[in-house]
Amino acid sequence: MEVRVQVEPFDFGVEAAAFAEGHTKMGAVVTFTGIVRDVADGLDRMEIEHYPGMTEKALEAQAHAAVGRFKLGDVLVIHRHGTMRPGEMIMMVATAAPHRTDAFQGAEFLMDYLKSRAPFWKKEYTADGAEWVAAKDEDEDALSRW
Amino acid sequence: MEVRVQVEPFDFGVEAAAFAEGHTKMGAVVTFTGIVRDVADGLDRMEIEHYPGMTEKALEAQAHAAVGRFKLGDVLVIHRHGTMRPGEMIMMVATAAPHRTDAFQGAEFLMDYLKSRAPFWKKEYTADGAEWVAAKDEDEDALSRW
Amino acid sequence: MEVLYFAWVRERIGLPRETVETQAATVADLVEELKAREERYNAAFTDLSALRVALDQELADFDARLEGVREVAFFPPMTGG
Amino acid sequence: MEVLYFAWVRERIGLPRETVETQAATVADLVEELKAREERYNAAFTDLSALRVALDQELADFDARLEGVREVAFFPPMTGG
Repeated sequence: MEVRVQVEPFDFGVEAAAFAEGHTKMGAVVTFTGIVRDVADGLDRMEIEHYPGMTEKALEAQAHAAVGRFKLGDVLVIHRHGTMRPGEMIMMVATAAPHRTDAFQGAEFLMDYLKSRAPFWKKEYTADGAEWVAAKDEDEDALSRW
Repeated sequence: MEVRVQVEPFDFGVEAAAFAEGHTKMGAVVTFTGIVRDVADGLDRMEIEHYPGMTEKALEAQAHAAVGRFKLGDVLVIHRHGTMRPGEMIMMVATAAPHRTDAFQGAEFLMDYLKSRAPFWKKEYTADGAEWVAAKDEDEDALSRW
Repeated sequence: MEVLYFAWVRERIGLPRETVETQAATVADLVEELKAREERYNAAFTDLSALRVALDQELADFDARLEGVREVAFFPPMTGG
Repeated sequence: MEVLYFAWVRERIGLPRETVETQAATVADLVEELKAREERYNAAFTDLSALRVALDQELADFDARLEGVREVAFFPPMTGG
Protein backbone atom coordinates (compact mmCIF):
# COMPACT_ATOMS: atom_id res chain seq x y z
CA MET A 1 0.00 0.00 0.00
CA GLU A 2 1.42 3.35 -0.98
CA VAL A 3 0.17 6.94 -0.78
CA ARG A 4 2.05 9.88 -2.34
CA VAL A 5 1.19 13.57 -2.23
CA GLN A 6 3.44 15.65 -4.46
CA VAL A 7 3.82 18.74 -6.64
CA GLU A 8 5.81 16.94 -9.35
CA PRO A 9 4.11 15.24 -12.30
CA PHE A 10 4.08 11.44 -12.14
CA ASP A 11 4.64 9.02 -15.02
CA PHE A 12 1.32 7.20 -15.28
CA GLY A 13 2.64 4.45 -17.58
CA VAL A 14 5.62 3.69 -15.35
CA GLU A 15 3.51 3.76 -12.17
CA ALA A 16 0.74 1.61 -13.65
CA ALA A 17 3.17 -0.97 -15.03
CA ALA A 18 5.20 -1.16 -11.80
CA PHE A 19 2.00 -1.58 -9.80
CA ALA A 20 0.62 -4.34 -12.04
CA GLU A 21 3.84 -6.33 -12.21
CA GLY A 22 4.68 -9.22 -9.96
CA HIS A 23 1.16 -9.70 -8.61
CA THR A 24 0.89 -13.42 -9.43
CA LYS A 25 -1.83 -13.88 -6.79
CA MET A 26 -3.85 -10.96 -8.16
CA GLY A 27 -5.85 -11.54 -11.33
CA ALA A 28 -7.23 -8.03 -11.67
CA VAL A 29 -5.70 -4.55 -11.69
CA VAL A 30 -7.80 -1.39 -12.07
CA THR A 31 -6.41 2.12 -12.44
CA PHE A 32 -8.15 5.48 -12.42
CA THR A 33 -6.47 8.65 -13.63
CA GLY A 34 -7.86 12.17 -13.25
CA ILE A 35 -6.80 14.64 -15.95
CA VAL A 36 -7.20 18.45 -16.00
CA ARG A 37 -10.05 19.00 -18.40
CA ASP A 38 -10.29 22.01 -20.66
CA VAL A 39 -13.46 23.95 -19.78
CA ALA A 40 -15.86 25.62 -22.20
CA ASP A 41 -14.40 29.12 -21.84
CA GLY A 42 -10.76 28.00 -22.05
CA LEU A 43 -8.86 26.95 -18.96
CA ASP A 44 -5.42 28.46 -18.50
CA ARG A 45 -4.51 26.42 -15.42
CA MET A 46 -5.79 24.76 -12.29
CA GLU A 47 -4.29 25.29 -8.87
CA ILE A 48 -4.80 22.71 -6.19
CA GLU A 49 -4.41 23.65 -2.54
CA HIS A 50 -4.24 20.99 0.16
CA TYR A 51 -3.85 20.58 3.92
CA PRO A 52 -0.35 19.16 4.50
CA GLY A 53 -0.46 16.50 7.16
CA MET A 54 -4.19 15.91 7.07
CA THR A 55 -4.04 15.02 3.36
CA GLU A 56 -1.62 12.14 3.88
CA LYS A 57 -3.58 10.90 6.91
CA ALA A 58 -6.90 11.04 5.07
CA LEU A 59 -5.54 9.24 1.99
CA GLU A 60 -3.93 6.53 4.11
CA ALA A 61 -7.13 6.05 6.11
CA GLN A 62 -9.10 5.78 2.86
CA ALA A 63 -6.65 3.27 1.39
CA HIS A 64 -6.82 1.17 4.59
CA ALA A 65 -10.61 1.32 4.53
CA ALA A 66 -10.64 0.10 0.91
CA VAL A 67 -8.31 -2.82 1.69
CA GLY A 68 -10.45 -3.77 4.69
CA ARG A 69 -13.68 -3.57 2.84
CA PHE A 70 -12.82 -5.30 -0.45
CA LYS A 71 -10.50 -8.21 -1.10
CA LEU A 72 -7.61 -6.05 -2.25
CA GLY A 73 -4.00 -7.19 -2.36
CA ASP A 74 -2.55 -3.75 -3.00
CA VAL A 75 -3.49 -0.08 -3.34
CA LEU A 76 -1.64 2.92 -4.78
CA VAL A 77 -2.76 6.55 -4.48
CA ILE A 78 -0.85 9.47 -6.02
CA HIS A 79 -2.31 12.98 -5.79
CA ARG A 80 -0.65 16.20 -6.92
CA HIS A 81 -1.09 19.74 -5.66
CA GLY A 82 0.13 23.04 -7.06
CA THR A 83 -0.30 24.28 -10.65
CA MET A 84 -1.49 22.06 -13.52
CA ARG A 85 -2.37 22.79 -17.16
CA PRO A 86 -5.12 21.14 -19.28
CA GLY A 87 -4.11 17.61 -20.21
CA GLU A 88 -1.89 17.17 -17.16
CA MET A 89 -2.63 14.33 -14.80
CA ILE A 90 -3.88 15.34 -11.36
CA MET A 91 -3.95 11.99 -9.61
CA MET A 92 -4.24 8.25 -9.98
CA VAL A 93 -5.39 5.33 -7.91
CA ALA A 94 -4.66 1.66 -8.61
CA THR A 95 -6.08 -1.47 -7.00
CA ALA A 96 -5.06 -5.12 -7.32
CA ALA A 97 -7.37 -7.97 -6.32
CA PRO A 98 -7.87 -11.66 -7.01
CA HIS A 99 -11.21 -10.83 -8.69
CA ARG A 100 -12.29 -8.02 -10.96
CA THR A 101 -15.34 -6.93 -8.94
CA ASP A 102 -13.21 -6.16 -5.88
CA ALA A 103 -10.63 -4.30 -7.95
CA PHE A 104 -13.33 -2.14 -9.58
CA GLN A 105 -15.27 -1.52 -6.38
CA GLY A 106 -12.11 -0.74 -4.42
CA ALA A 107 -11.09 1.88 -7.00
CA GLU A 108 -14.56 3.45 -7.12
CA PHE A 109 -14.80 3.52 -3.33
CA LEU A 110 -11.41 5.24 -3.13
CA MET A 111 -12.38 7.79 -5.78
CA ASP A 112 -15.70 8.60 -4.12
CA TYR A 113 -13.97 9.24 -0.79
CA LEU A 114 -11.09 11.11 -2.36
CA LYS A 115 -13.48 13.48 -4.17
CA SER A 116 -15.28 14.63 -1.01
CA ARG A 117 -13.19 13.59 2.01
CA ALA A 118 -9.57 14.30 1.11
CA PRO A 119 -8.59 17.93 1.86
CA PHE A 120 -7.90 19.25 -1.65
CA TRP A 121 -9.42 22.37 -3.17
CA LYS A 122 -9.30 23.22 -6.87
CA LYS A 123 -9.21 26.72 -8.35
CA GLU A 124 -9.65 27.26 -12.07
CA TYR A 125 -7.99 30.17 -13.90
CA THR A 126 -9.54 31.30 -17.18
CA ALA A 127 -9.29 34.55 -19.19
CA ASP A 128 -12.32 35.74 -17.14
CA GLY A 129 -10.56 35.29 -13.82
CA ALA A 130 -10.21 32.69 -11.12
CA GLU A 131 -12.89 30.59 -9.46
CA TRP A 132 -12.91 27.91 -6.78
CA VAL A 133 -14.45 24.68 -8.07
CA ALA A 134 -17.68 24.02 -6.17
CA ALA A 135 -18.25 20.59 -4.62
CA LYS A 136 -20.98 18.68 -6.47
CA ASP A 137 -24.03 17.24 -4.74
CA GLU A 138 -23.61 14.10 -6.85
CA ASP A 139 -20.12 13.58 -5.39
CA GLU A 140 -21.49 13.83 -1.85
CA ASP A 141 -24.38 11.53 -2.81
CA ALA A 142 -21.97 8.98 -4.30
CA LEU A 143 -20.68 8.26 -0.77
CA SER A 144 -24.04 6.98 0.38
CA ARG A 145 -23.69 3.76 -1.61
CA TRP A 146 -20.79 2.50 0.49
CA MET B 1 -11.60 3.24 -30.56
CA GLU B 2 -9.21 0.38 -31.00
CA VAL B 3 -9.48 -3.41 -30.65
CA ARG B 4 -6.46 -5.71 -30.88
CA VAL B 5 -6.36 -9.53 -30.71
CA GLN B 6 -2.83 -10.88 -30.59
CA VAL B 7 -0.49 -13.64 -29.39
CA GLU B 8 2.31 -11.23 -28.44
CA PRO B 9 2.57 -9.72 -24.96
CA PHE B 10 1.62 -6.04 -24.77
CA ASP B 11 3.35 -3.35 -22.73
CA PHE B 12 0.67 -2.27 -20.25
CA GLY B 13 2.51 0.86 -19.12
CA VAL B 14 3.13 2.08 -22.67
CA GLU B 15 -0.44 1.30 -23.77
CA ALA B 16 -2.02 2.91 -20.69
CA ALA B 17 0.11 6.05 -20.99
CA ALA B 18 -0.48 6.42 -24.74
CA PHE B 19 -4.22 5.98 -24.20
CA ALA B 20 -4.42 8.55 -21.40
CA GLU B 21 -2.35 11.19 -23.14
CA GLY B 22 -3.75 14.03 -25.17
CA HIS B 23 -7.34 13.62 -23.96
CA THR B 24 -7.80 17.24 -22.86
CA LYS B 25 -11.60 16.90 -23.10
CA MET B 26 -11.61 13.72 -21.01
CA GLY B 27 -11.18 14.11 -17.28
CA ALA B 28 -11.24 10.42 -16.40
CA VAL B 29 -9.35 7.37 -17.63
CA VAL B 30 -9.98 3.87 -16.25
CA THR B 31 -7.96 0.78 -17.12
CA PHE B 32 -8.54 -2.86 -16.29
CA THR B 33 -5.83 -5.50 -16.69
CA GLY B 34 -6.34 -9.25 -16.38
CA ILE B 35 -3.32 -11.21 -15.18
CA VAL B 36 -2.77 -15.01 -15.19
CA ARG B 37 -3.23 -15.97 -11.57
CA ASP B 38 -1.34 -18.78 -9.92
CA VAL B 39 -3.85 -21.41 -8.73
CA ALA B 40 -3.71 -23.38 -5.48
CA ASP B 41 -2.10 -26.50 -6.99
CA GLY B 42 0.48 -24.60 -9.02
CA LEU B 43 -0.29 -23.40 -12.53
CA ASP B 44 2.27 -24.17 -15.19
CA ARG B 45 0.57 -22.23 -17.97
CA MET B 46 -2.72 -21.10 -19.41
CA GLU B 47 -3.67 -21.58 -23.06
CA ILE B 48 -6.32 -19.39 -24.58
CA GLU B 49 -8.15 -20.50 -27.70
CA HIS B 50 -10.34 -18.09 -29.66
CA TYR B 51 -12.52 -17.89 -32.76
CA PRO B 52 -10.60 -15.82 -35.32
CA GLY B 53 -12.97 -13.47 -37.10
CA MET B 54 -15.78 -13.69 -34.57
CA THR B 55 -13.50 -12.50 -31.75
CA GLU B 56 -12.64 -9.21 -33.47
CA LYS B 57 -16.31 -8.68 -34.45
CA ALA B 58 -17.55 -9.39 -30.92
CA LEU B 59 -14.98 -7.09 -29.30
CA GLU B 60 -15.71 -4.28 -31.73
CA ALA B 61 -19.45 -4.66 -31.18
CA GLN B 62 -18.93 -4.57 -27.41
CA ALA B 63 -16.71 -1.48 -27.66
CA HIS B 64 -19.32 0.27 -29.83
CA ALA B 65 -22.07 -0.69 -27.37
CA ALA B 66 -20.04 0.78 -24.49
CA VAL B 67 -19.44 4.06 -26.35
CA GLY B 68 -23.14 4.28 -27.21
CA ARG B 69 -24.31 3.53 -23.72
CA PHE B 70 -21.95 5.66 -21.63
CA LYS B 71 -20.42 9.06 -22.36
CA LEU B 72 -17.09 7.67 -23.52
CA GLY B 73 -14.60 9.56 -25.64
CA ASP B 74 -12.37 6.58 -26.36
CA VAL B 75 -12.07 2.83 -25.79
CA LEU B 76 -9.13 0.43 -26.11
CA VAL B 77 -9.36 -3.37 -25.90
CA ILE B 78 -6.34 -5.66 -26.17
CA HIS B 79 -6.83 -9.43 -25.69
CA ARG B 80 -4.17 -12.10 -26.14
CA HIS B 81 -4.54 -15.73 -27.11
CA GLY B 82 -2.03 -18.61 -27.07
CA THR B 83 0.19 -19.61 -24.15
CA MET B 84 0.66 -17.49 -21.01
CA ARG B 85 2.48 -18.10 -17.70
CA PRO B 86 1.44 -16.92 -14.21
CA GLY B 87 2.02 -13.19 -13.83
CA GLU B 88 1.63 -12.52 -17.57
CA MET B 89 -1.03 -10.09 -18.69
CA ILE B 90 -3.92 -11.62 -20.61
CA MET B 91 -5.81 -8.53 -21.63
CA MET B 92 -6.60 -4.91 -20.89
CA VAL B 93 -9.39 -2.47 -21.50
CA ALA B 94 -9.20 1.30 -21.15
CA THR B 95 -11.96 3.91 -21.23
CA ALA B 96 -11.77 7.71 -21.34
CA ALA B 97 -14.74 9.90 -20.40
CA PRO B 98 -15.46 13.45 -19.27
CA HIS B 99 -16.68 12.07 -15.92
CA ARG B 100 -15.43 9.26 -13.71
CA THR B 101 -18.74 7.41 -13.40
CA ASP B 102 -18.95 6.86 -17.16
CA ALA B 103 -15.31 5.76 -17.37
CA PHE B 104 -15.81 3.21 -14.57
CA GLN B 105 -19.15 1.93 -15.83
CA GLY B 106 -17.90 1.69 -19.41
CA ALA B 107 -14.94 -0.44 -18.30
CA GLU B 108 -17.09 -2.69 -16.10
CA PHE B 109 -19.66 -3.12 -18.86
CA LEU B 110 -16.92 -4.08 -21.32
CA MET B 111 -15.40 -6.56 -18.87
CA ASP B 112 -18.74 -8.19 -18.09
CA TYR B 113 -19.45 -8.69 -21.81
CA LEU B 114 -15.92 -9.78 -22.58
CA LYS B 115 -16.04 -12.44 -19.86
CA SER B 116 -19.12 -14.20 -21.24
CA ARG B 117 -19.71 -12.97 -24.79
CA ALA B 118 -16.31 -12.82 -26.47
CA PRO B 119 -15.28 -16.20 -27.97
CA PHE B 120 -12.25 -17.05 -25.81
CA TRP B 121 -11.73 -20.31 -23.92
CA LYS B 122 -9.10 -20.81 -21.23
CA LYS B 123 -7.35 -24.08 -20.43
CA GLU B 124 -5.18 -24.41 -17.33
CA TYR B 125 -2.17 -26.75 -17.23
CA THR B 126 -0.99 -27.94 -13.80
CA ALA B 127 1.14 -30.90 -12.67
CA ASP B 128 -2.15 -32.84 -12.41
CA GLY B 129 -3.04 -32.31 -16.05
CA ALA B 130 -5.05 -29.89 -18.14
CA GLU B 131 -8.54 -28.56 -17.54
CA TRP B 132 -10.83 -26.15 -19.36
CA VAL B 133 -11.85 -23.25 -17.15
CA ALA B 134 -15.58 -23.45 -16.49
CA ALA B 135 -17.73 -20.36 -17.05
CA LYS B 136 -19.00 -18.95 -13.75
CA ASP B 137 -22.66 -18.35 -13.02
CA GLU B 138 -21.69 -15.05 -11.41
CA ASP B 139 -20.14 -13.88 -14.69
CA GLU B 140 -23.35 -14.70 -16.57
CA ASP B 141 -25.38 -13.01 -13.80
CA ALA B 142 -23.20 -9.88 -14.00
CA LEU B 143 -24.63 -9.20 -17.47
CA SER B 144 -28.15 -8.77 -16.11
CA ARG B 145 -27.30 -5.40 -14.56
CA TRP B 146 -26.74 -3.71 -17.91
CA MET C 1 -21.82 -25.64 -44.73
CA GLU C 2 -18.70 -25.03 -42.65
CA VAL C 3 -19.00 -26.38 -39.10
CA LEU C 4 -16.46 -25.23 -36.48
CA TYR C 5 -15.74 -26.65 -33.04
CA PHE C 6 -13.87 -24.97 -30.19
CA ALA C 7 -12.40 -25.92 -26.78
CA TRP C 8 -13.62 -29.25 -25.40
CA VAL C 9 -16.18 -29.61 -28.17
CA ARG C 10 -13.25 -29.61 -30.62
CA GLU C 11 -11.35 -32.09 -28.46
CA ARG C 12 -14.27 -34.52 -28.16
CA ILE C 13 -15.08 -34.44 -31.85
CA GLY C 14 -11.40 -34.55 -32.74
CA LEU C 15 -11.27 -31.83 -35.35
CA PRO C 16 -11.49 -28.02 -35.45
CA ARG C 17 -13.70 -27.72 -38.54
CA GLU C 18 -15.33 -29.70 -41.33
CA THR C 19 -17.58 -29.18 -44.33
CA VAL C 20 -21.00 -30.77 -43.80
CA GLU C 21 -23.60 -31.46 -46.47
CA THR C 22 -26.96 -31.07 -44.77
CA GLN C 23 -30.59 -30.17 -45.36
CA ALA C 24 -31.17 -29.53 -41.65
CA ALA C 25 -33.68 -26.73 -41.11
CA THR C 26 -32.49 -25.62 -37.68
CA VAL C 27 -29.37 -25.85 -35.53
CA ALA C 28 -31.12 -28.48 -33.36
CA ASP C 29 -31.79 -30.57 -36.49
CA LEU C 30 -28.13 -30.31 -37.48
CA VAL C 31 -27.08 -31.44 -33.99
CA GLU C 32 -29.36 -34.50 -34.30
CA GLU C 33 -27.83 -35.37 -37.69
CA LEU C 34 -24.31 -35.10 -36.27
CA LYS C 35 -25.16 -37.16 -33.16
CA ALA C 36 -26.55 -39.93 -35.38
CA ARG C 37 -23.26 -40.11 -37.25
CA GLU C 38 -20.70 -41.28 -34.70
CA GLU C 39 -20.24 -41.66 -30.96
CA ARG C 40 -17.74 -38.78 -30.70
CA TYR C 41 -20.45 -36.33 -31.85
CA ASN C 42 -22.84 -37.86 -29.36
CA ALA C 43 -20.24 -37.30 -26.62
CA ALA C 44 -19.84 -33.66 -27.60
CA PHE C 45 -23.54 -32.86 -27.88
CA THR C 46 -24.91 -34.78 -24.86
CA ASP C 47 -25.94 -31.67 -22.93
CA LEU C 48 -26.97 -28.77 -25.16
CA SER C 49 -27.41 -26.48 -22.15
CA ALA C 50 -23.59 -26.67 -21.75
CA LEU C 51 -23.10 -25.49 -25.34
CA ARG C 52 -23.33 -22.28 -27.29
CA VAL C 53 -23.75 -21.81 -31.03
CA ALA C 54 -22.81 -19.03 -33.43
CA LEU C 55 -24.21 -18.62 -36.95
CA ASP C 56 -21.94 -16.70 -39.31
CA GLN C 57 -20.02 -15.50 -36.22
CA GLU C 58 -23.05 -14.18 -34.32
CA LEU C 59 -24.39 -15.91 -31.20
CA ALA C 60 -27.69 -17.70 -31.89
CA ASP C 61 -30.15 -20.17 -30.36
CA PHE C 62 -30.43 -23.88 -31.07
CA ASP C 63 -33.85 -23.36 -32.65
CA ALA C 64 -32.45 -20.77 -35.11
CA ARG C 65 -32.95 -21.58 -38.82
CA LEU C 66 -29.95 -22.47 -40.99
CA GLU C 67 -31.23 -21.09 -44.28
CA GLY C 68 -28.53 -18.93 -45.90
CA VAL C 69 -26.02 -19.67 -43.16
CA ARG C 70 -22.47 -20.47 -44.29
CA GLU C 71 -20.66 -21.02 -40.98
CA VAL C 72 -21.92 -22.75 -37.84
CA ALA C 73 -19.75 -22.91 -34.71
CA PHE C 74 -20.27 -24.96 -31.54
CA PHE C 75 -18.42 -24.23 -28.30
CA PRO C 76 -18.77 -24.18 -24.51
CA PRO C 77 -19.69 -20.99 -22.61
CA MET C 78 -17.00 -18.42 -23.22
CA THR C 79 -14.34 -17.57 -20.64
CA GLY C 80 -12.70 -14.38 -21.85
CA GLY C 81 -11.23 -11.50 -19.89
CA MET D 1 -4.76 27.03 19.62
CA GLU D 2 -3.66 26.96 15.96
CA VAL D 3 -6.44 27.93 13.56
CA LEU D 4 -5.98 27.15 9.83
CA TYR D 5 -7.94 28.42 6.83
CA PHE D 6 -8.01 26.95 3.34
CA ALA D 7 -9.29 27.89 -0.13
CA TRP D 8 -11.81 30.78 -0.17
CA VAL D 9 -11.99 30.82 3.64
CA ARG D 10 -8.29 31.63 3.65
CA GLU D 11 -8.79 34.28 0.95
CA ARG D 12 -11.66 36.00 2.78
CA ILE D 13 -9.90 36.04 6.13
CA GLY D 14 -6.63 37.02 4.48
CA LEU D 15 -4.28 34.59 6.17
CA PRO D 16 -3.58 30.85 6.10
CA ARG D 17 -3.17 30.33 9.85
CA GLU D 18 -3.02 32.14 13.17
CA THR D 19 -2.67 31.37 16.87
CA VAL D 20 -5.88 32.16 18.75
CA GLU D 21 -6.27 32.50 22.53
CA THR D 22 -9.73 31.24 23.33
CA GLN D 23 -11.86 29.65 26.04
CA ALA D 24 -14.52 28.57 23.48
CA ALA D 25 -16.08 25.25 24.47
CA THR D 26 -17.15 24.16 20.97
CA VAL D 27 -16.27 24.88 17.35
CA ALA D 28 -19.50 26.90 17.02
CA ASP D 29 -18.46 29.05 20.01
CA LEU D 30 -15.07 29.66 18.40
CA VAL D 31 -16.76 30.71 15.16
CA GLU D 32 -18.91 33.23 17.09
CA GLU D 33 -15.80 34.66 18.77
CA LEU D 34 -14.05 35.05 15.42
CA LYS D 35 -17.11 36.62 13.75
CA ALA D 36 -17.31 39.19 16.55
CA ARG D 37 -13.70 40.23 15.90
CA GLU D 38 -13.70 41.71 12.40
CA GLU D 39 -15.84 41.87 9.27
CA ARG D 40 -13.52 39.57 7.27
CA TYR D 41 -14.27 36.72 9.69
CA ASN D 42 -17.96 37.48 9.41
CA ALA D 43 -17.66 37.27 5.61
CA ALA D 44 -15.95 33.88 5.84
CA PHE D 45 -18.35 32.34 8.35
CA THR D 46 -21.69 33.69 7.04
CA ASP D 47 -23.01 30.28 5.99
CA LEU D 48 -21.73 27.42 8.12
CA SER D 49 -23.47 24.87 5.90
CA ALA D 50 -20.95 25.85 3.19
CA LEU D 51 -18.05 25.10 5.54
CA ARG D 52 -16.28 22.07 6.95
CA VAL D 53 -14.12 21.83 10.04
CA ALA D 54 -11.29 19.52 11.07
CA LEU D 55 -9.98 19.10 14.64
CA ASP D 56 -6.38 17.90 14.83
CA GLN D 57 -6.67 16.88 11.14
CA GLU D 58 -9.84 14.80 11.51
CA LEU D 59 -13.20 15.95 10.10
CA ALA D 60 -15.59 17.03 12.87
CA ASP D 61 -18.91 18.80 13.45
CA PHE D 62 -19.48 22.39 14.47
CA ASP D 63 -20.87 21.29 17.82
CA ALA D 64 -17.71 19.27 18.61
CA ARG D 65 -15.89 20.22 21.85
CA LEU D 66 -12.48 21.91 21.66
CA GLU D 67 -11.02 20.54 24.90
CA GLY D 68 -7.54 19.16 24.25
CA VAL D 69 -7.60 20.20 20.58
CA ARG D 70 -4.42 21.85 19.28
CA GLU D 71 -5.32 22.51 15.64
CA VAL D 72 -8.63 23.67 14.16
CA ALA D 73 -9.05 24.04 10.39
CA PHE D 74 -11.89 25.69 8.47
CA PHE D 75 -12.43 25.11 4.75
CA PRO D 76 -15.10 24.69 2.06
CA PRO D 77 -16.29 21.22 0.95
CA MET D 78 -13.34 19.35 -0.50
CA THR D 79 -12.85 18.89 -4.25
CA GLY D 80 -10.17 16.24 -4.63
CA GLY D 81 -9.73 13.61 -7.30
